[in-house]
Amino acid sequence: MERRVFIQGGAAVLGAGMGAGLLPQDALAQNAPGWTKAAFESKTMAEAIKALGAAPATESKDVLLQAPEIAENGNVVRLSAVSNLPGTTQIGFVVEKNPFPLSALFDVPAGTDPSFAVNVKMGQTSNVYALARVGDKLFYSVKEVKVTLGGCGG
Amino acid sequence: MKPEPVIAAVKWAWLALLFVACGVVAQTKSSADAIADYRASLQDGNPADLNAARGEQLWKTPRGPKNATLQACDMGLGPGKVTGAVAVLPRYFADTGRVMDVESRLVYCMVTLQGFRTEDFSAATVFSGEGQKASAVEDIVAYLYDESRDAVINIPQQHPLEKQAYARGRQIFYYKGGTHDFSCASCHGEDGRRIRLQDLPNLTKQKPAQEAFSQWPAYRVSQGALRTMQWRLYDCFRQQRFPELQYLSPASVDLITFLGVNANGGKMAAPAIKR
Amino acid sequence: MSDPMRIRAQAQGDKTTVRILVSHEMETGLRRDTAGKLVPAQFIQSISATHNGNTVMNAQWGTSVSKNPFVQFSFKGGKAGDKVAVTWVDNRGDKRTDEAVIA
Amino acid sequence: MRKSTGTFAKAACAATVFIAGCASAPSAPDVLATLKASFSERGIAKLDRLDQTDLQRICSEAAASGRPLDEKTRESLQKAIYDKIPYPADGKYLGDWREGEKIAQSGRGLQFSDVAGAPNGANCYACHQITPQEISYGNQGPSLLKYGVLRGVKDPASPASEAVVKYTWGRIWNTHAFNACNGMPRFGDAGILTPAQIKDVMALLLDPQSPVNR
Repeated sequence: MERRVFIQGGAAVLGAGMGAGLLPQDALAQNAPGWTKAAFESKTMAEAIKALGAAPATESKDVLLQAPEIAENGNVVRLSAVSNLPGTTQIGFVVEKNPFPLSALFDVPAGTDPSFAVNVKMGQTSNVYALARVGDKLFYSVKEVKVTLGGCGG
Repeated sequence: MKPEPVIAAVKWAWLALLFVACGVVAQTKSSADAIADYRASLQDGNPADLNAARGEQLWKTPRGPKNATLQACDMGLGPGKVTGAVAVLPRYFADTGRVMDVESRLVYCMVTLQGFRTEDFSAATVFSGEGQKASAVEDIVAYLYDESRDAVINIPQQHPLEKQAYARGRQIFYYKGGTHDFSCASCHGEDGRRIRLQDLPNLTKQKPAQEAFSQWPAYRVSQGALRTMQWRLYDCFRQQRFPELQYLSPASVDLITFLGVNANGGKMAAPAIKR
Repeated sequence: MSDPMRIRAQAQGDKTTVRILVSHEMETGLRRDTAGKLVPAQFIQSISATHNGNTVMNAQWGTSVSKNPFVQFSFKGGKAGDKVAVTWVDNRGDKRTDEAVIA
Repeated sequence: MRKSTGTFAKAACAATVFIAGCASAPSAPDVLATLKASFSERGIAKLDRLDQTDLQRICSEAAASGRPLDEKTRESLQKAIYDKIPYPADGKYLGDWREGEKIAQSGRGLQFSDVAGAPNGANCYACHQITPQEISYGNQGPSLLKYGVLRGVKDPASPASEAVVKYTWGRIWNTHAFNACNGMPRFGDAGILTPAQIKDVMALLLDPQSPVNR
């Protein structure tokens, strides 16, 4: 009954694009302000990092990634990352073999811990990276997550 | 009977077998641990909470041709009493003269109180498809179970129809049919069995039956949706290669009764989150 | 119309941990419907949280964040009774804001 | 659905009489009537799938009673089934293990949600460990890792391998010839796999080049 702890409220505001069912689908796409399209539409991790304006990432023990060794299903995989590097301004999550590897990018505002958890989709077994940005440098930690077939199949 | 041909049991062959067997055990154990970690990681943040929140609104909002709420619905503990109600269903209801499971009773209330038609409720309309919003029944079911967390399962066996439902449910459980000769018992009648990496509860035993019964409905991450107990049976029979199980059918209520009685004494923990 | 988020914010010492569950399909644009037609992408691209008007979380998401997204973060300075507001915006311009009181 | 009926009628009747004697209410017709009232035909899955073959009935009753078949009934059942196993006329038992692996991975086919005519899978991994590469395997059936190697098969076409090869074919075709009422589907007898598909699965298990044996 944790549900009750939640507060409901706040107005749902529908964007201007809605109700425009007559428009071709592409016309509905209107990327959110500040969304780094080039990075999120990159097909490789290297391209995504370039699009973020950073130098190629280096591995660091100060970036900690928590990810399951085996995912029973690829639709939901819980990833969490912590950066112990001073001056970390962003934390990112990358699934190398996804069609678009960059999954999520969190800013670290002053007073917020450089520590985030998020659920991501994985199309297949892949390396997963946690990225931490310090200045224009990126540091990473990597883990393989095996995505398995489950259940009766079909 | 033709026994399997036996090869000469030379020492190296046994050693090889032993080696392979040990490898298998080690592999399975670490996979099982890893899967347990995966499941544990999902427990915080179950999207079924979103269903339960919507379900609570649906329960309390006037709907249907009669523009009524469900707050007068008697799930078995009296009108409007929902806390703990799902833990004692299926049971016999005098007003309908039959044994009803949670979903049968909810639909009965939606029909009698709100004026929906019985034929509006079928597998096609109740079980949401990929990319579709959850149905009202799915959301309300999530709410009802959420209100009964930690309630002790106590499915009654007093009324003759309750006893018949259990006995028939048991026979259906063992009933092999279809192209693959499967029965429920093919997968759920023995201890320690898995399909792929998923443990198959032995539903004839109390503890595994309690675990299974207490954790449905559940948010299925593989489906991206909340799934009800009726759906669980429906999709088991699909994979069993049977024809299509009708929503709220007598066989479904019989089976849920069989499972529920086997699970008596357990504690409700639904909606859960599963693969 | 979108459904409310479920936001839990809990203060312990000077740290507030926030857990958010969002009701959203997160359509990738790569999925086909039963008729074999591609379902157009619709996914949250931006999500942010404020506490007393200060931004405490600001993220960009791609299509591979799970359906009904979950996110957890923590910040310093919140106390019981304070409000945390969360806003998301998707690629179609749909958006939603919900609030929670720190427990 | 293809059914094997009548081939072991005598044994079937004996078992049925024995079990019916100790069956308790509700009666079997009650159960069948309930099932017929509870399922609808859909797509390729018609209501006749609820009508049990003799073997299905015997095995269901044995499982429900908790009493395994008595030795004599079992022996005669198995012999009747064994004698009906058809072997490939061309004497060729092995196809392509790569195709066999695909069949072993696929759980599709014969469900009401499946399209008629599409190739069926065998879903071997649901119940068996097979190749070392696939870690997601079930344990309903025994591990088949090194299946050919452990049975001494160096050349599946050689006379020395014939017994193992024929046994494996029969086991896939109709498993009840060897262990009546076990849980494996009758892949050949029930028409789940085509003979060509069974040859591919045979290759997965027995071809020395298959990852199962390497």
